Amino acid sequence: MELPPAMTSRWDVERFGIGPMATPRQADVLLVTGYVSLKTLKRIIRTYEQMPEPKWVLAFGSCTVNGGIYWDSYNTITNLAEYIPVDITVSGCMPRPEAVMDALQTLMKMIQSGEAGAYKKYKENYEYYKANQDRVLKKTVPILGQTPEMDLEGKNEDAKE
Amino acid sequence: MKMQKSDVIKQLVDRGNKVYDLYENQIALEVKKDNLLNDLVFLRSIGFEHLSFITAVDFIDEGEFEVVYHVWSYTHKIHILVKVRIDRKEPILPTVNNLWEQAQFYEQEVHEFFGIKFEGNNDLSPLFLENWVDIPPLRKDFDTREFSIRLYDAEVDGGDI
Amino acid sequence: MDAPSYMLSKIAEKDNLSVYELFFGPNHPGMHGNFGYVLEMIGTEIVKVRPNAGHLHRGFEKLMEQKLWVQNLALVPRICVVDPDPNEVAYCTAIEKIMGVEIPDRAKFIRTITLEMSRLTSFLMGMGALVAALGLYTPMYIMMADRDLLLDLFEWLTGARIYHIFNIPGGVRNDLPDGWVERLNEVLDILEKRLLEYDKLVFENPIIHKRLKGMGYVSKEDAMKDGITGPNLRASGGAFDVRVDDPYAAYPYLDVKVITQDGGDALTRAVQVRLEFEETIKLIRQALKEMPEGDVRLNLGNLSMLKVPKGEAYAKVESSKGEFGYYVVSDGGLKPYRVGVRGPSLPAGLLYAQKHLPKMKIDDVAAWMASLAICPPDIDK
Amino acid sequence: MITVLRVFLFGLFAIFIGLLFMGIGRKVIARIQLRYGPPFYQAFIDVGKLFSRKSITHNFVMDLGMVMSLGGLLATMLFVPIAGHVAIKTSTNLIVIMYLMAIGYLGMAMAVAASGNPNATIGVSRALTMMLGYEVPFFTVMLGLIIFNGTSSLELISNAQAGSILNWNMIKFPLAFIAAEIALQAMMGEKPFDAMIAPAEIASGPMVELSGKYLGLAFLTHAVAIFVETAIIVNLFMGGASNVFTFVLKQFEIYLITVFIEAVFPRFKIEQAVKFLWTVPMGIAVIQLILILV
Amino acid sequence: MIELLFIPLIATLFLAIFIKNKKVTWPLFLAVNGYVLYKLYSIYGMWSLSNKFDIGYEILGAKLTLGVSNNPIGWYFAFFSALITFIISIFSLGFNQKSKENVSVIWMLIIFSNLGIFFAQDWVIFFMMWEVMGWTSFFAITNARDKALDGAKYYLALSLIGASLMLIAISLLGAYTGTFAITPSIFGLIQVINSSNKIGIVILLLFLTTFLIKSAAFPFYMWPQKVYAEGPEDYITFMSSVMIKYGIYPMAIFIVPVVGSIDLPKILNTGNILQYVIGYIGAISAVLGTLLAIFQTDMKKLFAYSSVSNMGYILLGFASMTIVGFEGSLFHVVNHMILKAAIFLTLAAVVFRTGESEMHKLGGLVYRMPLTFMTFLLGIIAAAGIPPLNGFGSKWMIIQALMSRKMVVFAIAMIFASTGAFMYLFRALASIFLGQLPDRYKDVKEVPLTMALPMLIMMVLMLLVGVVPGVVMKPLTSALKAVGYNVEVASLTVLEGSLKNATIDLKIVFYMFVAGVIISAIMYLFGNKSETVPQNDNYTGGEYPEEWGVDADRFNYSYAFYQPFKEMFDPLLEAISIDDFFASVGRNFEYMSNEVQALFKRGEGAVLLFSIGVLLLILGGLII
Repeated sequence: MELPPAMTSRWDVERFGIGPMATPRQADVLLVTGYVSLKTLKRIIRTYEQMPEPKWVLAFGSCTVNGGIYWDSYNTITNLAEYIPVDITVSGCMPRPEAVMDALQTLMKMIQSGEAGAYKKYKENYEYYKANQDRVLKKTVPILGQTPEMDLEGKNEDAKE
Repeated sequence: MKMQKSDVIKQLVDRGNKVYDLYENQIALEVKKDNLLNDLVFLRSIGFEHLSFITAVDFIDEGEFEVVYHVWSYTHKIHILVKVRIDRKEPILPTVNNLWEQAQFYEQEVHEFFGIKFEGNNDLSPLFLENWVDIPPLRKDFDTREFSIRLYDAEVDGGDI
Repeated sequence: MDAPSYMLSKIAEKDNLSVYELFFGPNHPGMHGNFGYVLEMIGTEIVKVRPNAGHLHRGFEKLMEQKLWVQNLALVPRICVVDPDPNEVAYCTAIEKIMGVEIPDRAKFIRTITLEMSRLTSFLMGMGALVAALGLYTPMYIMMADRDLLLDLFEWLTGARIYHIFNIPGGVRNDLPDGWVERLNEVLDILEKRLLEYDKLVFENPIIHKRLKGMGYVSKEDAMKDGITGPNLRASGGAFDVRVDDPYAAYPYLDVKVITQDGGDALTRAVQVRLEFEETIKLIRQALKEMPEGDVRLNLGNLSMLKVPKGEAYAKVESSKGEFGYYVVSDGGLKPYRVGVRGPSLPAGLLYAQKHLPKMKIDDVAAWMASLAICPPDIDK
Repeated sequence: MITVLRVFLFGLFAIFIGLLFMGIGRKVIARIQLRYGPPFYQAFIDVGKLFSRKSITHNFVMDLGMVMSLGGLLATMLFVPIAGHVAIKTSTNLIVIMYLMAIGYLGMAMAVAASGNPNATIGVSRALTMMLGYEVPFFTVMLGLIIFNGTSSLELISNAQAGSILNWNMIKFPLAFIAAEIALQAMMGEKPFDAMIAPAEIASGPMVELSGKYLGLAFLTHAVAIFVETAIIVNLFMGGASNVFTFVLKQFEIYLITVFIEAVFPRFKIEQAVKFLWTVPMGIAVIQLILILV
Repeated sequence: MIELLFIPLIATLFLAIFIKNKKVTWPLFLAVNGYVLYKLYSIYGMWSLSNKFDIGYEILGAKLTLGVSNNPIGWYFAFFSALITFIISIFSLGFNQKSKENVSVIWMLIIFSNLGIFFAQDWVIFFMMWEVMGWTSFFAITNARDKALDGAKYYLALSLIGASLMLIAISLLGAYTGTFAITPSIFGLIQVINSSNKIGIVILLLFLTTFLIKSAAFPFYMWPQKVYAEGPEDYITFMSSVMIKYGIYPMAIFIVPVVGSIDLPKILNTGNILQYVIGYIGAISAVLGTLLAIFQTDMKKLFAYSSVSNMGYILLGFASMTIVGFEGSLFHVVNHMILKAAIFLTLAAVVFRTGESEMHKLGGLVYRMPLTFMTFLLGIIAAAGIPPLNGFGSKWMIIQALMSRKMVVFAIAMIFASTGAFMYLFRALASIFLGQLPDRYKDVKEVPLTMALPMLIMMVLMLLVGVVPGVVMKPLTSALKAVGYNVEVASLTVLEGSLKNATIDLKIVFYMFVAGVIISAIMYLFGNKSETVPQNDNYTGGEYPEEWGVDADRFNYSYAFYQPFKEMFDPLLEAISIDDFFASVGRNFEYMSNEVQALFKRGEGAVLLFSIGVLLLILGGLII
């Protein structure tokens, strides 16, 4: 939510040559802004995999580091770095536009110095990331060990359709 | 034609319902499951045409769900909480989506989060969650902390404590 | 317009190959927030829409059951980020209703001022989103910058730009700082002047008129029946405003003018927002003038150990998008037993998507969303 | 050998000027929007970055199409006289220029349609519709000038305006100039005629699947297109120029007008755009044409 | 001279006899075709060749002389049409490899009547050959596909109207000018018209109508799409590239000289009414054909309308009544032959492999049929009139001519049509070859060699004529010179326009294009390497299409491609639809055509042999 101000007249990240792109194909940096619900995670992974290399991930807000205020929510993951490699994180909930700009500039410096190369990790440890992703996205048994007491048929109609 | 709150209460009491006068402009009405549709139709006919939303409360100690229909009258300027209690083991209610079209989505939501079924509603597919295999999350016996810790390796309070 | 669509859907029935699907969101430049519509299309015309909500579902209602009454104050503004203060006020009002306490008058006025400022920020964002959806970026950028003027004031007042957590059960956290009121007046002057520029750029622009006229028509009867509230309802002619009809905070003391129009289409809704923007500025001015001196909060003891008596209450407020309601059930403990949240966007975002989008062109989806001020987080919760 | 070198230099010059214009244009827009804006050389950085990235293609048509697209526009560029200079001595025929330009667009359209993304195809379908929209008024304007000058050679039309500023077609045929300006706005795909790339509607349309060097080539194509289109207008209406510097300056003036319009207009829907183009600029152009004929 | 016609006819007879044995017919067919082409090539320049047969009989006071002669414009048409027909027929042999029908007989007959039309010296032979061609077409269309009957009936109805009108016109011409020979009749008709005899105009209009019907110009633009929709693809390739020009040839040799020379009341100081009539018919055909092509969903229909539009260009060139426009039109005839043949061959290849001609059911075929794709690509670039391929030169000349005559309405119509052409051409490209490949076409293969070879030849021809237009323009200009027009023989690569300083060297255009592509290719190679991803890996807003039940078919935008644009034109198109009128005419002819069809069905071979025999007798008489 602080992203629009960061892009617009007051802070204007475009003066550093940073601009939003419409599709993952054109993007260098994936900004994960805030909490990531399971449904979103699934889309983030697809989006991330569609980006051409080299690519970087900027995790935005505390929620992507340890769950933040939503750490105990049943639908948000706690640590984004378990699922996709994160280059740089910005703490705060939500971080101020200055923090976003700072992070982007730090990322640019890191790219120049060659520090930021998390996308290589994704290739190398693909199994690890995939296992983590599948664990949360493709679960088939209840996590809390109880069987649902009522039939929940038709629950995933949309997904199967 | 604006009715006073007392008139409304009187009318409702005359129909044999329990009415609680909560606050200025707000009353609660307890109805029987079998009477639910009749009463809602009656309320609509006397001007309570705005359905704010439908929600449910899980009274686990009493073994009951309470489904609350929030209706508001533009003319009388009174908000009524229409409450209906149902057995937790057999949570079935008639659908009201032919009274209010948007009830479709509220019913889907309540079904998704509480497992309450609405008879006559053909589409109770999940609206928000994907691939959900545990018990409906808003029930009191679902422990979201435990769930989050087990599935997402969440640390208590984000590991701060 | 009806005949070709009808023919197209006939063809579609006969031959399903000619239908294709477009994924409008969740990751789409025209989508504000994380929301999706799966559009079945023929040509550039939509024939069927499948809403795809839930990307922002964080389980607020469950989380609130886990946390103390006052801890939840940190959660509630996050339900609708664009317009956070109504959440806080609604939640606090519900608690106050159950506790049966009346907050000091000055607190009411300060609440009102924050609410109306929040409304301004939300309107700016909403107008910005609408014009950006139509490709008009210049006013959008300027609106966002103007929004920052208000956010700075919020920061001064509360310490945070977005999540203020300023309204607490029993009043507000602190009194207005010195010089704040003067600055607010200056900002309001700036905004009023800017409004004339927006008029030139946006509301008098013939292309905007061409694009929005007749799009997404909602009749008064439908809006009332289907739970459309706020400016959208008033743009269709429904004279319903929670501030007047079920007043809270300091609204009983102020002259809230309910503006209604009877166009019911996207253009009317855009103009409605602009008119209410002006009205809101007037309202803040009036509140500033009539604000009494006095305490700004009740002493409710140690707030973190706040116990709310057994009971239930539904508190609704008029947010910038419509009726925002909190249904709070307390069992007398340290934590809420149940909190139900009524977001204003659900009827528009889900129901009216299915009513309006078919027969519409792909060109209009983003503008339609923005014109109905659909805010996905409060649908998903 | 010298010819080959000349051709390359002309091509690179067009790319350079086009990218420079794009960069300055972004800066100007930023200033209109009360922003600081990117540095004027940002477009060069962007293109450099895009070319250094890995890119994603769907099949060979994407490669073929993008190369064809830039190639077509560069070829067009070689026909446009720049301050009286042309890469190879040839007739600078307006019709040839208009047709050659089309191959660039066709290449681009082909490349993006090959990705198989409906968004891209919608964008292309809009772009082609728009093309029909602006070509007709623009050609009508050209027709007037061609009939007036009795030649379809851009160079001769440009030379005929030499001398004082009063000889400029811009002054002699103001209506034609206005019509051409509006058509140019559409030709450049700037607002209010940018329905083909509308990000909020079809996720930037044709660009949706372009990545890395493909996007870079698209950028360069756009840069050359800016150069060619402004150069045509300068030759048609502002009498060319005696030296390259003045010429580029005039081109920049034309580009600036489009940037100003771009900044304060929302976009038309495609059918509204075509209707507009076929009524307002077409009407103006026809009036001008009748005035010339009578 | 006469043997040029005689040999194909005899060959037809032999082919008909050995119809069951492809091992005999194919070599024979190829050999005779080779002979015809060689013979045509060798008689170039020998304009005095002719065979005349005076039967000493007078009809309506005019002496009936039958004869064939090597007239220059006829040669130009004959040579290129024979060449293209030959290439198409090779393709057709491959196309029909599996079917039992032996198409070589029909192709031979077509080649024969083709030559007959273009070398006819008088209207009687011309009419006979015209009719042979018409009936052969009907036979060829219905022979392969029963479904094609409706379209064929419609076509037959129109043909019969045309033929009757032409018969009347010929009779009147004979009666008023005293001759049936084509060239003398031109002067005769001019005299008749200039002597303020209304009948002269009537004759002219009757002829014009007949020719317009054949060339599918407005208002007779409906028949191609009806015929092409169901007709056999190989044969409609011939129809749309060669046969549609049969109306153009007599216009070029008869109507244009007459209209150009008569002295009618002038309008706008520049031309006469008839010139503008032809012009408006051309302009309307061009614009309407384009619009209708844009809105088609069937690829064959789309290109049928494209042909209508191209006929419009040719008429516009005639209407300009300048030598550049005339040259341009005749040049466009050959260009259109080549490019339309190329395009239709690829369409036939697509239908051959997929059995589908609705564009929205196709898609992504570039993955499976790259050669076909390349041919099609070059074809549409040529059809769009983009240099350096062949469609450009002729269009450019026509526009030049229109501009030099200040025919602004026609020029704008022409630009509208040729810009609109990008729309439908690209739409076909995108829908058939680009986009997502549906699962059911996963196993489609490239076409076999017999079909690939003609496509390759077509590609070469398009590029050759595009870069070196002289290969067509030289014979054309010398033919025109031989006929008596005041032209200079064109050089190999340079085209002359009619405006000041309007000379264009297509060689240089080609070099520049190559230069542009080289620079751009250097840029491309300069970039980092790319990675090929599967076709379904697309931007979908992050969604997984397969989870929403979206397969390749449901992720392809190709139906209702220009919907917003179409909605603008819907009221207009409804208003001008004259389809209904001709449909009712067609119904009236239905009974008759049923009879005719029954005739064919009962004894196809017998009728064929009978007609060949009659023709043999006539031609034999000519030789003796």
